[in-house]
Amino acid sequence: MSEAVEEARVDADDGVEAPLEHVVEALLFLSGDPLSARELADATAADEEQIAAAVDLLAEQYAPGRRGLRLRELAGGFTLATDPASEPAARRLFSRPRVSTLTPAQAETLAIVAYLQPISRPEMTRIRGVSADSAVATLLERGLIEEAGRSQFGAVLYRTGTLFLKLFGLDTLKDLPDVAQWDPTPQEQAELRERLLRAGEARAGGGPGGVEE
Amino acid sequence: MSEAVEEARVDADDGVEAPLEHVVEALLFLSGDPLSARELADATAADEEQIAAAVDLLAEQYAPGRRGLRLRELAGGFTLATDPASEPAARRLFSRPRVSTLTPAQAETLAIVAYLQPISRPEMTRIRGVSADSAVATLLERGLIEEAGRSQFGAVLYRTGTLFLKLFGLDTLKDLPDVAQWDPTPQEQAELRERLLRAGEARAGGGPGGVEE
Amino acid sequence: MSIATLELDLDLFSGPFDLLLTLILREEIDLLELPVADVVLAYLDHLEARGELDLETATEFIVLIAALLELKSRLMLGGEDEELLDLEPGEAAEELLARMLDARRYRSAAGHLRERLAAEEGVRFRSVALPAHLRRADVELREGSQDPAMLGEALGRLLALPPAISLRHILVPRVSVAERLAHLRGLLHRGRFTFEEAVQGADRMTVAVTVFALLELYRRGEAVWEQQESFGEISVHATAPSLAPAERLAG
Repeated sequence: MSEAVEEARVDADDGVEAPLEHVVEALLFLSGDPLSARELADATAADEEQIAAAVDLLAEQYAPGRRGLRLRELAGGFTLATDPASEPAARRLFSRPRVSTLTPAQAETLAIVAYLQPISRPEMTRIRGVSADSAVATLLERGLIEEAGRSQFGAVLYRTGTLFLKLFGLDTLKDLPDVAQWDPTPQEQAELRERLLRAGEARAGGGPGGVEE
Repeated sequence: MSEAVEEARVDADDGVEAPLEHVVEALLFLSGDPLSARELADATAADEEQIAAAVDLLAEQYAPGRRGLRLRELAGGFTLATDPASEPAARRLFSRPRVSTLTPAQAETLAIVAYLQPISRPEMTRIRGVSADSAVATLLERGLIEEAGRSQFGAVLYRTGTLFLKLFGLDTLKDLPDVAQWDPTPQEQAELRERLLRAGEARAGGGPGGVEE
Repeated sequence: MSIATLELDLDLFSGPFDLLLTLILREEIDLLELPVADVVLAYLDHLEARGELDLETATEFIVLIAALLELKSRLMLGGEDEELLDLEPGEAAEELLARMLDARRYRSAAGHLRERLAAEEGVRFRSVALPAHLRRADVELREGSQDPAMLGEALGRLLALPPAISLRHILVPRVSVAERLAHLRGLLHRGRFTFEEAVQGADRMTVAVTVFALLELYRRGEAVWEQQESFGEISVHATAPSLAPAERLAG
């Protein structure tokens, strides 16, 4: 069967035959979550090579600007999504905004979960320096993070879910840039350390702050 | 404007312009219900004549056999639906019996209900140290737990149902295993509910800024 | 609102809170001269005016005030922090640097995430329920397929008490200034006492808070203290109620 990639067709039970890319398109339309090549292959009884060819064909048909929809590769699978150009009309029709934006506290908490998952709330708080409670509650409610069991000390752990990848346009967590890229250069770090050290010594050796007479 | 039907475009707020049929396609894709020409016209700020032209164009693109989806007119509106040829694949993908596994949060919540029933949601939350709301919703939906009246304070109480017993191969609730073998502090004498609440509160207190005195 | 924009009108300073912090860090305002309590009172006034408590800003405020208090207590205890600061300056610098890097990393990552989300603005996904005949047979659960032991285990985990959390890295006030004030006033009834006596057997935080309380007594003109030599004993005694603090200072 694999020699005939371009003609891969799916036999329906009732004898109707459809090109594989049509069937893949229909499945992507029906599914709420992105579908992986493996899932598509299982459902269509095709092999992954054939699925790849069908997806390529669809990607061409749904290339930006050609239709009102786009084929996206997100959260480890393929999915159909609207072209942003239709957003104003969608907002008028559904009167529900897509995702409201994140507050700085929510974004920071989400970043910590995304990079350090699974992670508990006390750990998030330690890194942020302020409570992560209300941010965690909101992120949970919006489905951006989810529970991921408990730590050995009994604290609930959290991780990001499929919705996070979908909404942020990521295929996998590996697509997130390395956090180290935001670190200051070694030279800047050395200067910073030097300054902190001087400040500490000044304070330690600075004598009484003029309180006693 | 109506003289230029073929060039009808929708201005997005941010200046992106898309051909009307793309926007209509996106709206039909998003909507679960058929959309009337009137609704489409309102959402896109086009007139019905322009909508009719856009729909004609889409009908052609989605003519039977050309894609995996079809444009259908029903209930006084338009809708996108899958081509019947993809039906067997869709059934394979979506109707296969899934090995239903409980998430850690669901297992935990189910255990609390099983051993302490009838029990209210606030109490489950106190024992878990975090909200049990979404786990309760899923367990209810799956028929593993059910409502069992209200507490004296008016909170809904929950208990396990017959499906629960069947799933776990139990004749009665008395067949639930004795917790003693998993008890980390077997020397404690207090009642199970009492001890669970105490541990839960200790965990919740260990949260952000959570400090034991 | 962010705590940064809290408007303050103090004797020493008038303007937004974040400017005050900046000036303190640049040492253009002497923290020793700033009554931190006045800042807290200004915030409480603000809360009262608003009529609601925003937990997020409240925590932010508490953290900032705690940091200010810690800084101030270190400044005040400058000469004798051998026993009060268990971190060497080098260690402290490393610790601070590590914390700054961590905070900076995830703040930057948060900025990146916000940009990503903005770039996806207007992308919508279809979330329409499957046609009835395709719905997953979710509850098609096989009888006896689940092990009841799983439930017992889950409950056993919930019975475990969490271990005590080490707080060595955080300074948490466990004693209030009010408590220490009452303590000092009690001692003042005797007319005179040494600081050593006042903090006998107390932990590091209590010592710091006691210094605050002492400072407060001094500000109110209830007590003065003297120290004969550097690192020497500090002796505290009550002032005559008629004397204003300024005169005491001059004397």
